[in-house]
Amino acid sequence: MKELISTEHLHFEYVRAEEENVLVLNDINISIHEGEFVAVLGHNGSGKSTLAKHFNAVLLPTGGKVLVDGIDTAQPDRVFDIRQRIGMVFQNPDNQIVATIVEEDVAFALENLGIEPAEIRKRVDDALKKVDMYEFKEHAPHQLSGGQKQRVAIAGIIAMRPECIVLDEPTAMLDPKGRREVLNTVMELNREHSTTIALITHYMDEAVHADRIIVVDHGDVVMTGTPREIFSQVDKMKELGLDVPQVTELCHRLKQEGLPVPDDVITEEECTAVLKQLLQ
Amino acid sequence: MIQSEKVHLLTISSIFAAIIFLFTAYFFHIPFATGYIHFGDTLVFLAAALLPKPYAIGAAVVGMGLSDLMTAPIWVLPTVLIKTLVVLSFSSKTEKIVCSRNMIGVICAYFVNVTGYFVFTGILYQDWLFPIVRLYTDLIPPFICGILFIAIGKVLDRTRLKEKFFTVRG
Amino acid sequence: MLRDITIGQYFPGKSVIHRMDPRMKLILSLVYIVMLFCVGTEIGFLVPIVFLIVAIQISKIPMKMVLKGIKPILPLIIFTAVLNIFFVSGTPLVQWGFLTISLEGILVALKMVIRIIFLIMGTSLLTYTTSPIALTDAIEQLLKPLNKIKFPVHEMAMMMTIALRFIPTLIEETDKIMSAQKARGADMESGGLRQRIKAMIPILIPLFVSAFRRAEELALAMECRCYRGGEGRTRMRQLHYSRLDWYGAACMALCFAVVIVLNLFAPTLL
Amino acid sequence: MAIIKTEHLSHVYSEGTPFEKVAVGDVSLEIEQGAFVGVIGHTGSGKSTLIQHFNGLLKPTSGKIMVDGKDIWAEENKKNIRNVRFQVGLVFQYPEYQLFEETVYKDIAFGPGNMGLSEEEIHTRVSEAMEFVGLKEKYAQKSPFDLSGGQKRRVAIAGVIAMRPKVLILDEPTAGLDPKGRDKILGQIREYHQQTQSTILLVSHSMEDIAKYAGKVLVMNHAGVFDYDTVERVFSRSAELTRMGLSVPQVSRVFERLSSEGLSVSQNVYTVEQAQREILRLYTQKKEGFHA
Ligand SMILES: Nc1ncnc2c1ncn2[C@@H]1O[C@H](COP(=O)(O)OP(=O)(O)OP(=O)(O)O)[C@@H](O)[C@H]1O
Ligand SMILES: Nc1ncnc2c1ncn2[C@@H]1O[C@H](COP(=O)(O)OP(=O)(O)OP(=O)(O)O)[C@@H](O)[C@H]1O
Ligand SMILES: [Mg+2]
Ligand SMILES: [Mg+2]
Repeated sequence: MKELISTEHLHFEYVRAEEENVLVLNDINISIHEGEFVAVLGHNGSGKSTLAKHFNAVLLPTGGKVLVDGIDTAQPDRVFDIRQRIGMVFQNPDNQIVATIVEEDVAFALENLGIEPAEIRKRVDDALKKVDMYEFKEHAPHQLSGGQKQRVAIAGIIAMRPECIVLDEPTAMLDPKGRREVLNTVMELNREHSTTIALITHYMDEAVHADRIIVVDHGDVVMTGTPREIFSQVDKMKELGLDVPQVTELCHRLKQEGLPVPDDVITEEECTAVLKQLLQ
Repeated sequence: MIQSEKVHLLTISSIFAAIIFLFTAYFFHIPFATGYIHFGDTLVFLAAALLPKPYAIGAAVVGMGLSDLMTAPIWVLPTVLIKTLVVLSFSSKTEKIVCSRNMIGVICAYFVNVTGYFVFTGILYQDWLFPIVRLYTDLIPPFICGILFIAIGKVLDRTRLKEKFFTVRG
Repeated sequence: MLRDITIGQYFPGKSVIHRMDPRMKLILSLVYIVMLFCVGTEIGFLVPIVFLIVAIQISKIPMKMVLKGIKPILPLIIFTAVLNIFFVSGTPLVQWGFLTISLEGILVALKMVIRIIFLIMGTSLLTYTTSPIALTDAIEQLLKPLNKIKFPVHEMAMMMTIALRFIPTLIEETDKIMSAQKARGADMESGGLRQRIKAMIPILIPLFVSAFRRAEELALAMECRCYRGGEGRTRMRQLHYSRLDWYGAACMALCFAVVIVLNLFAPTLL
Repeated sequence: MAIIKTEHLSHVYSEGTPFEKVAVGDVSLEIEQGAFVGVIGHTGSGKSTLIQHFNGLLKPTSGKIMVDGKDIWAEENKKNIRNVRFQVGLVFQYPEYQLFEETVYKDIAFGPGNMGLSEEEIHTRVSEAMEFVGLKEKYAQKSPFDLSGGQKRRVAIAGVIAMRPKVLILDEPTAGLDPKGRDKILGQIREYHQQTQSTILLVSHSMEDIAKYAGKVLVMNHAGVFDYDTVERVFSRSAELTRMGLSVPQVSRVFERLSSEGLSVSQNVYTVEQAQREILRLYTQKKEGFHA
């Protein structure tokens, strides 16, 4: 499958006046393919957000290259092409909604791109329906719950019809219901509209749904693989300050106790089946 | 200036405008005379001491203008003119918020506020007795706002807020 | 509780005046102010008075609410009116020691009172029938020509939108900060001016810090949505003048004409 | 003895307006001294509103609230409402956004300062609080704005601990932290609980964390208390919890499935440790049974 985003020896440090520079990304080589759902894990301060900001030219590498659809993000005249292709959703829904009415906010990006009002209308309605917020189109953002606000923010991005959406901890400030709403929306966009998804998260139960996981630590990519491959390395994950789903940990511990169970169990169903077999 | 800095300054001044609005219309009102004292002007002074001129004017004019627009729209025009002059009395180029340059600003701002509203009241109502009668409610609040500006500015200087949030990008 | 605040004084409704284009309402409000200035005869004041009373009836806004705007300055108005009555010299009507009341004094006072009251009432009708968002939209559209003289109309409009957007958010935030500081024993309700000013600091600083953080994130989110200033930007929502607006304008023009005719031909007492 | 007791406590927001909202309705509850209580409930169920009554930040619109046996809104106690806030410490969500002082030390000292303590006493309390949350001495003179997110949060929690409250209430103290940070803060809270014998109320959306740390669970549902009981008994009502938009820990769900498939497994399993023990027990049983 086609590579949508790829980084070549990506190196980045924050340059600060009067203080020493902070090295955040150190020789990162990854690629994200069209239609893929990638989860990015890593502890606080490991450089996930910084990496994500390189995907749509908000930050430019201090070394190496980032290519989006073959375009080098360092080309100043292609910035808006890139940002249209790669949409970004952030943690705090409150701080990314610009307008005072839901539909106006969804229209914001399209207005910036200078699209005709009639076409904007169409795309806005379309985007709101995709995130299941159409009936709220005339509400004020502060009347919505966290999960609803976050879905409005996602609608504002998909109205641009991007090829990929990068979500930086979109569920961190939400309650379980809001989290579920947002995750379902994201998975639907991926499965039904084949939008490429890069999801940064601290919740392992969200990462389980991804096609592939990338684990970042101190500015390096330390693991990549399917959720099964990643989570089966329980000790290594804990060492990195991360976690694994409870069922994975349970099977891992049972295996260490010498019981005949596989250690790449990641879902409840699998775990039930394994335990059932073990005990019958 | 590069585009992203412009956008950042735009968002900072917009949010500052929202804060100015809230302090003008809702927060921390102290009952006084026939109405109340508000601290909107203190926030205008702070904006003027923190943000580059055009943005500080924007924040002041939008914040206070919105608050007038929603309650007593006749005052929008005078407010826009007076607050522009008020902002021009301060400087944001100094290292600290409270410095001799901005102390002069506080004094200038006081006179601009008092005379500005005096003149406009006279013109709008076509009667000069009215602003004279009103003076007793117009002389004191700007004075208290000036004092509060100095008090808060000093604390902000001690926490090095300006250095941390403004000079990095600003 | 801070959260119960409603922003502005918009009173939703479906009347003809509510449905007018906000730009037209804004222009007509300005014309109304000018008209009040232009009235030159006593009888002429009847025109803006009747005009406004009819307009308020049409808008279905309770008269009590429209009068609310005057209440706080009413004592001032009355006091000034009384001063005017005694200080303006002219043909004495009543003499009372060294105090004289003249006809001119009464007329000047009356004119002042009417002017102030109707200025305030007229403009508050605008805010009662137009939502803050519509008002800012109208201002943006009306200022557009100023673009030619390099006035940053787009930036101004963007600032108004963002400010309006963040006002409820910041109210909630301030509420939260205040509760949290109270939970640490901060005392905000008592004490003199000094104490109160001091008590504001634990609230203001977190409020500022969070405002700056929000601003930074918002700027980032705007850039990610291809924001690049006003150039080449389109708008989804377009304002349209309807027949209603032209009727409104015609009424206003008619009234203005009557005022001018009265100025020219009606007798004045002064 | 009950440290916090409510009698028919209700709170209605915007009473008498069209926006009237009953956030807490007729809650009668007793929380024992020294308990570690997990508080769960769907969004808007009234958790935050209820806990703000415990330290007198909100006044009940009807009903009573007793702290340490005293009705805090009774006429004679009303003016001492600030003292209740020192007894019942409340850490809000995202407390790091409420820091305001120049140094970490001064910020933590804000609460004790408001109590009117002597400089010396304040000093011991600040050092003690910093130790509880695992902040090294060297941070005391730093600006809180220079710290990382997780450190800021610990400063904020220390600011409440320094008041030495008898009851410590935390509203989602781990939101936004990575798994290691979560474990660390919750571990420190557990240690604080054990060392000081104080009462802890922990509001959380993570059933896994509640199961791991709390002894009792308070379940809020639609402005009322659905249940207040031990972890075992609350999580055994898993069907009802699921219906009200909550859940039980993942391992509990697995065990439920096992039992619905006809295996006789214990239903009191909420943590990975318990699950491991239970499976090992059953497994050895089965093997022995096989040999016998
Ligand atoms: N503007 C900045 N200036 C200097 N250093 C920064 C800046 N932004 C981030 N850093 C540093 O870069 C490192 C990586 O930050 P980043 O935000 O990418 O981490 P993260 O993995 O997203 O963390 P989190 O899980 O907390 O969101 C951190 O050590 C941080 O302190
Ligand atoms: N200040 C307020 N004014 C009006 N209504 C309010 C206010 N605060 C909360 N409410 C309403 O009261 C109800 C209970 O709110 P509360 O914040 O106590 O819920 P919660 O259980 O803490 O929810 P969450 O899990 O989202 O924090 C909600 O419906 C909420 O909308
Ligand atoms: Mg991040
Ligand atoms: Mg809550």
